[in-house]
Amino acid sequence: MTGWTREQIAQRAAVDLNDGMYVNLGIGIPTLIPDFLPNDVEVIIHAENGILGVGTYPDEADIDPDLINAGKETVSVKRGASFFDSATSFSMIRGGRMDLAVLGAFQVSAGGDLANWAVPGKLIKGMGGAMDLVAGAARVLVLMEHMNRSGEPKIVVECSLPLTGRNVVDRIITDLAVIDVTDQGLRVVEFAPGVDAHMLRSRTGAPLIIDGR
Amino acid sequence: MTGWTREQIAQRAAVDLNDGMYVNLGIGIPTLIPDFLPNDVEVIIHAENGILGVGTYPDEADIDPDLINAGKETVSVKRGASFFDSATSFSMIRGGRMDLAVLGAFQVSAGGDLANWAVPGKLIKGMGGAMDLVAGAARVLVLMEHMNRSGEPKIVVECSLPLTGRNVVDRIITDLAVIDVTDQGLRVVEFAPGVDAHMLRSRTGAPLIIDGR
Amino acid sequence: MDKVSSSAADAVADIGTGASLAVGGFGWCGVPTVLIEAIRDAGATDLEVVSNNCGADGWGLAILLAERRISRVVASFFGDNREFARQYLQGELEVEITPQGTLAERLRAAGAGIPGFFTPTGVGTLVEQGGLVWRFDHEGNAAVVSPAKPVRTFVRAGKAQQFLLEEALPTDFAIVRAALGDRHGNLVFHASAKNFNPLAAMAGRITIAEVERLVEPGEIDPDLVHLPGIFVDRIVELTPEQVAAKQIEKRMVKGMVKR
Amino acid sequence: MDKVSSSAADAVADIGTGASLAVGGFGWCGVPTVLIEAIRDAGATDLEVVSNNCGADGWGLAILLAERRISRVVASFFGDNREFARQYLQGELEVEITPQGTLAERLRAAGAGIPGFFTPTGVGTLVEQGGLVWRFDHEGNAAVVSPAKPVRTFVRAGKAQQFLLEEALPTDFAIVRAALGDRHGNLVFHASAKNFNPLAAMAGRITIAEVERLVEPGEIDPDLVHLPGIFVDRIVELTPEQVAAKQIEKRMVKGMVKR
Repeated sequence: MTGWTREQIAQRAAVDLNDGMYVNLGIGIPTLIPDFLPNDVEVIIHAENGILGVGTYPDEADIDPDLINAGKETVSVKRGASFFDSATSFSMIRGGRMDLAVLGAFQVSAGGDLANWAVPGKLIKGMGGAMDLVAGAARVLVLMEHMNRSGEPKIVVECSLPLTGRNVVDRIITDLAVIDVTDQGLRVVEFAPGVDAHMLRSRTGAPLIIDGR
Repeated sequence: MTGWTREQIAQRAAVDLNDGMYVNLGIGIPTLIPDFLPNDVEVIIHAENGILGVGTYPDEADIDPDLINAGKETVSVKRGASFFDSATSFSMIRGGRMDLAVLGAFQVSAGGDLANWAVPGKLIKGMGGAMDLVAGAARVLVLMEHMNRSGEPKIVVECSLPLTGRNVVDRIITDLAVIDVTDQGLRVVEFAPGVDAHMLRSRTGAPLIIDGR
Repeated sequence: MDKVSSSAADAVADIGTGASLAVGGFGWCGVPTVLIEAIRDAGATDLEVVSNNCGADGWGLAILLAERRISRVVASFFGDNREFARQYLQGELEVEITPQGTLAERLRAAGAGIPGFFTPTGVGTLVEQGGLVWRFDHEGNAAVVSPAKPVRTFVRAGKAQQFLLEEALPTDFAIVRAALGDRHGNLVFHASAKNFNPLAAMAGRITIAEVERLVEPGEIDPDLVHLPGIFVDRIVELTPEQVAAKQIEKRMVKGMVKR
Repeated sequence: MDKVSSSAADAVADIGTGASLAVGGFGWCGVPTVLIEAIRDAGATDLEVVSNNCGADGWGLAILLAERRISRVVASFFGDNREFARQYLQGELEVEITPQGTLAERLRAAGAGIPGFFTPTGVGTLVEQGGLVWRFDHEGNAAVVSPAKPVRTFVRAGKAQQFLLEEALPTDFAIVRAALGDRHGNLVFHASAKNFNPLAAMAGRITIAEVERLVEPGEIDPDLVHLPGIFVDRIVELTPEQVAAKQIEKRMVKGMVKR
């Protein structure tokens, strides 16, 4: 089999999380990351609706309608958690205290521009907290499929979709590779199993630096 | 005897306080006001260092080093009090929720300009919260002696001292009179005992409207 | 001092047609549903609503939307609400789409007497450049779009960086929900139901709070007050039935598969 | 996760000469005195300090002032501190005089990623126009004065009004004091000792808190946390003796005559 599954993408992303980090995990693949963290890595998960220290889904008996995550699902909290209002929550983000934001994307450009909130002609749902997260988090990690459903590359020279932020993405992990956004351009850090330079270049809409070239 | 004492100025000011008002009382004469409030008038006193519901000085046994007013004196709090940080405290002020600020002054101009924080040639102590209070409170009441120690009027056409705020004073209560700052100019609302129009005009450095003239 | 209203109907009676309204809540959590119902019953229309979401499926603000009582919304996310989408696309509803953190800060700024502030959020996007569709015409073309926002350079951590200017969002009224309140208007929130509630309360010229439990002044420790009573003008105590009616949008329990 | 430092000395060891420092406290209340003493003992000098006051009579920041370790101060009030006045007037100390509410908001803005905001405070005064003396020369003449601030008109309650632009005050370090803290850095303050502490903590790139009582994570109810641990990098637990050393600047009891 070629490439990584959704779970394997999350597993690879988990390697980038260090003990003591404050992280915000977007909806979709990012929410799978905690399942792949080693026991000795404790990260504090932020929910932008006002929680630090988000835990697992609750036991039936502990369900509280007042306690949901940013995806509007009931959750529990870990020891040492705190609750706060939305202005404080986004202060943490814009103020640079959030070590890492992990989100999905429609497109990422060679310069680290991110498009993940609107597709012209489709219904706009609103950007929620995505623009704040990418503008403020110390590091932005994008997890996504390498190509879209029409088979077009999602990594492009310039995004054609409305931007969420300009020059904000630090690293992209797809089903095919781990790619860093650097001042020199997109640098491939790691290939998924069965992927080689030729295949990756053919499925990517922007130049890639592989082995320094 | 001519005019009002410090206590009588405070007593006259107390008439302007209504039940349910949120008020900030500056250092000096304003702190005497609560002693003259009728029993059925409950006002909530704000201390800009982070208290709503300031009470009297505490009983000896209740003294708490962590509980002081903006004058740095130990205080008690009333039922229904709350504590908050300084940004929240000044949000209440600038946000227009503070019904009344009562403070002293060096000079007040005919246009309601206030000078009460700095005298050139004398040591500057800092403006503390005075500039925020006069810029933000819904109503600003100045309590002061009508003349300074050199016998010069403190109510003037234009302030010669550095301003605390421009066009911010609503009412002045001195030892000689109650004077409103209106769009038409300074209007005398009330004379202290033994004070007449001639005397008041001679001790005031700006035109006064008395009985409509 | 007693800010308690005799009923929700009384508390909202002066919210008239054309009023602007900041509303607390995130999704279905911490939403002042009883005050929203009272506003529906009172009949005001042409409302401008500032709220992160706009309810869904007959819950929260959706009941005002359903009756076409809202003419303009400022919100960050409304992907869960089909009737909202329909009204927006057919030009019946004007929508100012605002990033979530910017929305929170604009409400706080209104309450803090800060008319505008600079933020990095949205720089280089349509939020800065303008052109977000606020209103469609009946043919589905853009009729009103967002203006470009002023940009200013500040040096941050030694690096010149661009920020855009956002303006405060003061409203005529605010309606919020709290777990606990006293007669002075002091409020305490629970868990993630705090969300936009303190900020909406700050933004309202007149702020009305529905509380799940009402206590006498002095029963809340002054150190534990989340929102000082000065920001609250009226209090409505909920009945146990109203409190129990709280709903859950996405009920998840341990072991369920993440999506 | 354990942010507890082994000692105050350890916690401040990397605060070097030339560092900027946000310091909590108002008057003598809520001042991180033990961390201030540790900084004195560590020897850093040429410090820039952001603090509403600057201590007095050998208390708080006055002990750093006395040793001439502070070269610049941002403060709103220092009328009680004679040595401060002497250093300022003789050109030994630069002082940026800032309205108190503006100071609080500038610290919060730094922590909130807001590089600048507009405020009504100081419009039409020297704060707007510039010319406040920041530094005297040795003859007592103004050597450095404050610049004029940009002004912008906003419509507020239907009326055009002028506001001035204030910039955020981020610092290299912040030192604060809290009544209670846990190993994750969550803090709880008591009474008016809260004051500037949460704001200073937000402004610091590295924030150090001294706490009167240290507990394990989970012992503080998440609803009762005043400052979430994300804003705090290091915690120092005070000894009972250090807690008991708290002083009162103006001890007043019931019946005393007001001044």
